[in-house]
Amino acid sequence: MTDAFEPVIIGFTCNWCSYRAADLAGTARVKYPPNVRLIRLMCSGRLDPTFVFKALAGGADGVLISGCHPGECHYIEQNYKALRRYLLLRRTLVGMGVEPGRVKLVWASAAEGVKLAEEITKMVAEIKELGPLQWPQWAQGNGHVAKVEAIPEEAAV
Amino acid sequence: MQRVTIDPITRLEGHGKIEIFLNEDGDVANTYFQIPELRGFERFCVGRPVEEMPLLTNRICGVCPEAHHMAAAKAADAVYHVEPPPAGKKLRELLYSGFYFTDHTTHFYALGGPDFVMGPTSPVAERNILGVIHKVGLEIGGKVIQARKYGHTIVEMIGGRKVHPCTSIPGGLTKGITEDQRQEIEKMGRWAIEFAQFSLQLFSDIVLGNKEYLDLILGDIYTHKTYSIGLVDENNKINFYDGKVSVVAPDGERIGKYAPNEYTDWIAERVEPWTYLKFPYLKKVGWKGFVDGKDSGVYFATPLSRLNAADGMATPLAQEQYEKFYSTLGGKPVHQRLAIHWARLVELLYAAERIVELATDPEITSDKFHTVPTEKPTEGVGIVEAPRGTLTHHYKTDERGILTEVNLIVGTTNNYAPITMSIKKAAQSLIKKGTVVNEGLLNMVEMAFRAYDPCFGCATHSLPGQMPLEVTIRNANGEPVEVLKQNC
Amino acid sequence: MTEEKIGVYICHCGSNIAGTVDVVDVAKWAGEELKDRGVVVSRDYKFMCSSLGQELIEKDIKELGLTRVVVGACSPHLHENTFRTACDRAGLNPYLCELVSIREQVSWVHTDRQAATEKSKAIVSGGVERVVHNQPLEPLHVPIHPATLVVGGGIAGIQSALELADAGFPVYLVEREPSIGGHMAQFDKTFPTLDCSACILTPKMVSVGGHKNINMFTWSEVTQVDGYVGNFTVTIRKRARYINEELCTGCVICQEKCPKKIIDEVYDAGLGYRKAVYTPFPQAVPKYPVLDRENCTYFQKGTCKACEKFCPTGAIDFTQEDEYITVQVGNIILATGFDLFDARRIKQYGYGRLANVFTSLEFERLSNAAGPTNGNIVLRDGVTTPESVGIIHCVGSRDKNYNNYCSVICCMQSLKFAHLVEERTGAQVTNFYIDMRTAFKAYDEFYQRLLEEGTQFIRGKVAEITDAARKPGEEGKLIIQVEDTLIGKQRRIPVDMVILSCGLEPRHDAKEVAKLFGISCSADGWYIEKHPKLDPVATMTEGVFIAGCVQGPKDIPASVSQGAAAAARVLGRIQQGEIALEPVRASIDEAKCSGCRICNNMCPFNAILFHEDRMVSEVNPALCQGCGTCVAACPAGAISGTCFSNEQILSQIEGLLLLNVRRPLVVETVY
Amino acid sequence: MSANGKPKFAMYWAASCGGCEISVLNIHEKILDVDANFEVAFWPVAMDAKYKDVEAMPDKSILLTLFNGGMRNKENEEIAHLLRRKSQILVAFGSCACEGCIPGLANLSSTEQIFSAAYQSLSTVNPDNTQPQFEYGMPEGMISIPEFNPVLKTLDQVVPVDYYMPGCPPESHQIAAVVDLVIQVLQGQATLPPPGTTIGAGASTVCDDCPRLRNVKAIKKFVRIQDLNTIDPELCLLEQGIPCNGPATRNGCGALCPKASAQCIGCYGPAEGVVDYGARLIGSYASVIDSNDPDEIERILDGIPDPVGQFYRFNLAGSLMRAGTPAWKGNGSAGLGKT
Repeated sequence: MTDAFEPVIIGFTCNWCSYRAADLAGTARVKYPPNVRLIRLMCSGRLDPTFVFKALAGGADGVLISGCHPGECHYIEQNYKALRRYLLLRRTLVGMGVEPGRVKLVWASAAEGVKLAEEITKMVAEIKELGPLQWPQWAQGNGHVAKVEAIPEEAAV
Repeated sequence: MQRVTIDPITRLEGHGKIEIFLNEDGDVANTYFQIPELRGFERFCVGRPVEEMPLLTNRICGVCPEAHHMAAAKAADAVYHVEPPPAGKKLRELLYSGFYFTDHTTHFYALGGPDFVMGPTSPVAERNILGVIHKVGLEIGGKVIQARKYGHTIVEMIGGRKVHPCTSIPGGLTKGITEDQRQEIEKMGRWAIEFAQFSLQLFSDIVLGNKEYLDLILGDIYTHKTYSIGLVDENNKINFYDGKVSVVAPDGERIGKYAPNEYTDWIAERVEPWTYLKFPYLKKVGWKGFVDGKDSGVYFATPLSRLNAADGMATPLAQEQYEKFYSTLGGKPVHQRLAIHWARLVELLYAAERIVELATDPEITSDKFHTVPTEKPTEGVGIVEAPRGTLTHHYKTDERGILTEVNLIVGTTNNYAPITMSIKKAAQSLIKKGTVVNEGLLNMVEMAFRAYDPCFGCATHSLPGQMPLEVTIRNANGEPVEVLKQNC
Repeated sequence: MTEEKIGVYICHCGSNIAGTVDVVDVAKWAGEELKDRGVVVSRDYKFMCSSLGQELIEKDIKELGLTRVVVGACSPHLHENTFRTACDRAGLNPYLCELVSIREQVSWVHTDRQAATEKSKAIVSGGVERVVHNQPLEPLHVPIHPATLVVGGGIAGIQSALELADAGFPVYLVEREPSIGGHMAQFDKTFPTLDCSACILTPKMVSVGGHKNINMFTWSEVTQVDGYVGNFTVTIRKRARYINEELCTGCVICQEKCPKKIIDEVYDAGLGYRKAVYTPFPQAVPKYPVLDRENCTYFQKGTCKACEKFCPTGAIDFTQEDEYITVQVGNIILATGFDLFDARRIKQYGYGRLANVFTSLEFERLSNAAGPTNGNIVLRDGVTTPESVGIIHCVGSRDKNYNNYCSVICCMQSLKFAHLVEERTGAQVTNFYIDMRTAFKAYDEFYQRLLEEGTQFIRGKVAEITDAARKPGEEGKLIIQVEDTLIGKQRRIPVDMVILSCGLEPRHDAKEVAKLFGISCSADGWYIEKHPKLDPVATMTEGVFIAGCVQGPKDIPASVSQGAAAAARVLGRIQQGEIALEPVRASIDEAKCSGCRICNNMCPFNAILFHEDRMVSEVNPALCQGCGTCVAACPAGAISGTCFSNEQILSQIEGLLLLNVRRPLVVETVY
Repeated sequence: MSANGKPKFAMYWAASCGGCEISVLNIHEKILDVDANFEVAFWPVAMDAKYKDVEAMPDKSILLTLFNGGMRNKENEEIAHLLRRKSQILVAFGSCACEGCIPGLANLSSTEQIFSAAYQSLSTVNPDNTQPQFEYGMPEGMISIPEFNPVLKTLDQVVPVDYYMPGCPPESHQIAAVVDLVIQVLQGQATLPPPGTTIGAGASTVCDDCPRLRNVKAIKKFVRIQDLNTIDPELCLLEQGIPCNGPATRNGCGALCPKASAQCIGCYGPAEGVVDYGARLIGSYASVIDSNDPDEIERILDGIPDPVGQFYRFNLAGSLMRAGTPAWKGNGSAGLGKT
C-alpha cells in the first residue's frame, strides 16, 4: 500500500439503472476517483448481505449499493427489499464496530450518470476520512472496540 | 527444590493443573491448583438483551446448565421487577428438582460412590461405575441409568431440551405442562423417592457399617474448619431454587442471611496471577490466604455446607436423614469433607420428595405460567443453589433491557480456595521427607477434590477407564526425577 | 484450482481505452499473474469488436480449446451480444463468455494512467474468477399469442388498434369512458393546419367500432394482469351501462326524455350539461348511451324510469351488473394518455375565483361548434364577446413549483387559440410566453402567420391575474401582472378574458396502472421507455409497450406515430411466433427448502408457489423475471439464480479485491 | 490398529462447556458399542490424558477423533495440531468446534476488555489490578498457564477438518446414528461420506422439523418474547414477531426449542452450502418486513435490539466478518462448500 491511503470500494449496481448510469457517466466522460470497482446485479434486490460481508472481510474499505429510485424498480418493488436489508445490515455492521459510513445505499436512475459519479466521489472522500477498515486486525482481535454506538441519521436513501 | 506436577486432572473449565513444590527437606512447601481457562462470558454478554441470558449462560457449563438457566431467569425477573406467577415458579423448581436428582445420582454412583463401595484401596480399574455395578449387582446399575433418564425426562418436559433448557424467560416460562405429563412426572417422582432411600440404605450398609470408612470420613486429612453457606427458605430449611443465603461460622453460629441483591456486601473475589479462576471469600471476614478458622474468609458451598447452613430439610423423609446424619457425625457443623457424599444423598432424597410435592400441586398444570413485565428494566441478582455451590448471576441493563454489566460467581468457584487447601493438606500428609506414597497420593489427592465434585467430575468416571492422574516429581530445573503412573 | 482454460482479451478500442489504460500491461499481467487461476492465453487487440478481433477469439477457442472467455472492453450493454455470438460461432456456449467494462468504467472516467491500469487489472481478474462459475445456458423460448390488448381509446390507442387489426390480428381495446376518442374528440381545430379535429378523428373511430378484428370494451377497465410476454391473462371489468346493446339503436330518445341534468365535467370540461343517461357526444363510438347510476333518479330515489318508458326498443335494463371478462393476449400496448394540469393549483392566476379565467380545455369546448356555446367565444355569462384576451403559456409547465418539464403542445395550442379568438371575435389577443417553442413541420410558419395577424407577444412569466383595478381603464377587467423581460419592465395588461394554456400531466392513477402492468414510472410519473432514443415505445417489461402521452407530453402526429410504432413492434413479435429471453432465472432446491415461506411474498410476478402437500416452495421459470430477490431472501440458501449465482458474485468479489493473487491477509500460526 | 486389533478412538475438549460429553453419555448403552468396537486411545474425561502419550503414537494411528470446544488459548491449538497429525478422521464436534458457539461472541471484544470485565468485576476486590500471567514466578519457582488467544477460532481455522457435526450440543440420537454409521463402515457395510460433509444433521433447516403452521410472511413488528401475553402454540413464531432463527438454522435437533414455544437460537449453525449464517438471517428477516418507509422500517427493526447477537449467537467465530482467519481462505475459491 502506498503511503497515501487509497481505499478500495466495491460497488453493487442494478443492471437497469445504476449500471447504466455508470455507462452514461463513461459516455459523458464524467470523472470520478478510480477507487470503486463495480459489480453488476440484475437488481438491487439481488444484493445478499453475504456479498457485503465478503467484500469488507476481503479487504474492501467500503461498499456502495445502488439501485433504482423508489417506485422506479424495473422489477416493480424489489429495491424496497434492498432498502430493508440495507437498514438491518447497517445496524448489524454497527454492532460489529463498522462505521455506518462504510456501507452506503444510493438511488441512481439510468439517467443519473453525474449523480452516481458525485456519490462515488463523495464516498471515496468519506472513506479516506475514516481510514482503512481494520478488519484483519479485528480478526486477530487486537484491540477492536465496537466504537460506533449509534447510527447517525445520514441514511443515503 | 523439587516440584510435583499433576496434569491434567479432572477439570473444571479446561484442565486443572496441580503444582506441588517440595522444599529442601523434601516436605511440601506449597501447592498450586491452577485453572488455565477463561472464556469471557462476563464481557461478551454485555450488549445482549437480558432475556438471552438463560440461553447464553447455559453454555458456561454443559453439566449443570439448568443451574445457570435458573439463576439467569431469576436475575432477569429481578431486572424487570417481575414475579413469575405461582405456577411459573413451581414449574421452574420442578425442573430444577429433576435436574438435582439426576446430578446427585450420577455423582454418587459414578464418581464419589466408587471410592466407598469398592474401597479406597481397590484397583483403580474397578473404581468406577461398572465396578460398582459388578459389586452391587447389575439391576442396581439399571436403576442408576433409570434414575438419570427420569431426571432428564423431567428436565426435557419442562425445559424443552435434555441439555441446555430453553423455556425460562423474564416473568416465567414459555410453556406449561399437560395433565398427562404431570402424572408421568408424579410417577417418576415416587420411584425417585424409593431410589433415594435405597441409595441412603446402600451408603449406610457399605460405608457407615465399615469402621475403616468411617475413620476415613472422620479423619483429619479432609477436615477444614471453614465457613458454610447455603440457600434456605423462610424457615431456614434447605431450598435449591429460592430464598436467602445463610452463612454459618466454623463454630456453627449463623452470622447472617443475605438476599440475592445483598451478595456484594457478603462475598468478594480475589484474583491470583497464577490462575484464570478467582477465589471468592466472605467480605465481612476478609481474605487471610488459604487457611481455615473463624478469622479466614474462606468458605465452602457444597451439599455439606448447605446442611450446615440450614436448620433442617423441608420434606419429612429427608429431615429424618438430616437428623441421622448429624447424630452419627457428632452434631453440627460437620467439617469433614468426605461427609459431602452422605450429605449429597440426603439432598437426593429431598429433591425426590420435592418432585412429588410439586407434581401433585394443583397449580402445576395451570396455564398462568408467565407474567408480562411492565416495569422499566434496571438491575437484578439471581441466586440458586447449584449442586456444586451457590450460583450468583448479577445483571445491569439500560432502559431497553440491554446488558451493560454482568457479574457471575459460578458454583465450583466458591470452593476453589477450600479445594486448594484440601489438596495441599492431602499432599502434606502424604509426602514426607521426599518419600511419596504413590497410590495413596494419587488416590487421596483425587478424593480431596472429588469430594467437592468440581464441575465435570460427574462425567469423569462413568466410563470404563482409569483416573487421569500422573505425578511427575521434578527438581527445581523441572527435570523429572521420578514418574508415578497408575497402570491397570 | 480450476480445470477451465480461460482466454483473456483486452481491447484498445482505438485510443478510447488504450489512451488511459496500459492495455498491453493489463493483458501481460493477466497472462502471468492469473495463470494459476486458469488463464491460458491473454491478448490485447486494437478493436476486439471488429470482425478480426472476433476471429481472434474464435481461433483460440478452436485451437487452444478454451472453455471460458473474458473480454475486457466496453459495457456489456453494448457488445455482450457481439462476443457471445462469436463464442457461439466457435462452438463455445455463449454464456461462458464474460464481458467486463474497462472503457465506461475506467478509461473514460479516470485520468491517472497507473491507477486506471491497476483498476483494469482488478476488473479483469474479477471477470476471470467469475467466468469460472458461469454455466452453459440456452435462451428461453416463449410462444407469442397473436391477440393484443390496447389500453386507452385515444388517438394513439386507436392507431395501434387499427394497425394490428388491419394486419389481421385480434385486438382488445379497453376504454374507461363511454366512448373512444380521447382528448382529441374534445377539440375543435388542430394545429397547425387548423383542420377540424372531428373530421379527421371520427372516421378512425368508426372503423374501430366496426372492425371485425377489434373487440371494443368502453366504460371498462383492466383490473388484473397475469402471465408474461407472449401469454398474458387480462381481466377486464365491463361496467354496467344499463343498456342492452343488442336492442339499442343509438336513437338517444332516452337521453332526450331523461329529466336529470348534470354538469358535464368530462367531455364538456364543466361548461355544458349532460343527462343521467347519455352519449358524451353525437359521434360517440359505440353509439350506445351510458346510464350513470350515481345521478339516475330511479337508482337514487327509486322512481322515474322515464328512459325505459320511452325507449322504442326496450333496451334499458336496470338489472345489468358489472361483468368481468378474461382475455388471453401476447402483447399489451398502453396508451392511457394524460390529465390536464389543474389550474386551481396556481392561486395567483385566479382560476375558479375569477370568472373569466378559462383553461385551455374549456376554450377548446367554447370554440367547438358542437360545444356548449355552438362555437361562440363568449365570457362566462354566455353572451358577452371579449374585446381583449390574454393567453398565458406554460401554465403548470417548466415551473419547479409544479412540473419541470415542457408540455410540448402549449405553445402551439396557444397560437391556435389566439388565431381562433381573433378570427371569430376580432378581439385583441396578447400571448404571454417564456420561450416560443415551435419546432416540427410547419409549426414555426404558423407562428409567423400569427405575428402577421397582429397577435401581441409579451415575453415574461405572468406573476398574477387580478380584478383589482388600480389605474383608470382597469375597472371591470382582469389585469395581467407581468415582467416584460424584453423591455425589462413590469407591466399590467387589462383584458376581458384569460386563457390558461395548461400543461399535460400523467394520469392521476398512472402509478397504480404501472404497477398493474409491471412497468415503471419516472419520478414525474410518465412511463419509462426501454431506451429514450433507440426504443421509445418498448418498456423494460417484455411484451408491454407504450404509445402517446403516457410516455411523455406530445402532439397528435407524434402520438399517432408512436401508436403505429408500438403496433409495428407487436406485429414483429407476432410474426416471429416466439421470443427468446435471457435465461436469468431462479430455482429452488427442494431438498434444502424447509417451506418456511419467507420467499413466498418476494415475487411481484407471482412466480413463487408453495406446495402445501410437500411443504416446499417452487419457482415457475416462465413467470420468473430473474431479479434474484428471492435468492437473497432465502434463509436456507436453497434458492439459486442463473447468470448471477452466489459463486459467480463471491468469486468476482475475490477477483476484484485481487485476493486470488495476494498473500493471505492473516498468516496462520503454525506449530 | 492397536494390539487388540481394535481401531483407536479419541475424543477431546478444547474450550467447551462439557455439554458435548454429556450428550455423548446420554446415548446410554450405545456407549458400550463404542467401547466394544474401539480402543479408547485418548479421552480426558474418561482416562489418563497425558499429551506426550499421544505424541508418542505414530501419525494417523487414531482412526476417529471427535474434537469439541473452540480454540480459546494456545494449548487448545497445540492439541488441535497434535490430534490432526495423529488422526485419520478428525471431526469438528459440536458448535464450538464447528463455528465458535456462544464463546465466539468474545470476538467482538479485545483481550483487554475481556480481562478487565473478569478481573475488575463488581464483586472482585482487586485494588492493584492483578491479572493472570501466562508465566509467573512464585517464590517456589515459575508456573505457567496457557496463553489466551486474541480471538476464539473454530477448529477448521486452525487445522483441516474432515467432518462437521453441529449442535449445542449435538443431539444424542444424532450421535448414536453417527456411531452406528462408523461401526458399519468398520464392518464394511457402509462407506463414509465425502470429506467436508456435515454429518449427524439434515441438509435443510429447522422449519422442516417444526410442526407450527406457517403462512406467507409479512412482519409488522418484532417482539421481545417476554412482552407477549401469550405465545400461540400452533403458529410460526416468526409470524408472531418472535425472531426465531429456525428458517436459517440447519435441522437435526428436531425443532426442540420451537416445539417448546421458545425461538430457535441457531445452535445447529447454517444450512448446507451457506457461506455466512447471519447474512442469511439479515436477508430473510428484512425481506419480510412489511413496509417501504425507511422510518417505519427502522421502527420495526428496533424490535431486534441486538442484531449481531441475534444473527451470530453461535456463529460469530465462523462468520465472514469475525472469523479468526480471512473468511475467503480455506473456504474454497468462492468461500463456499464450508458449512
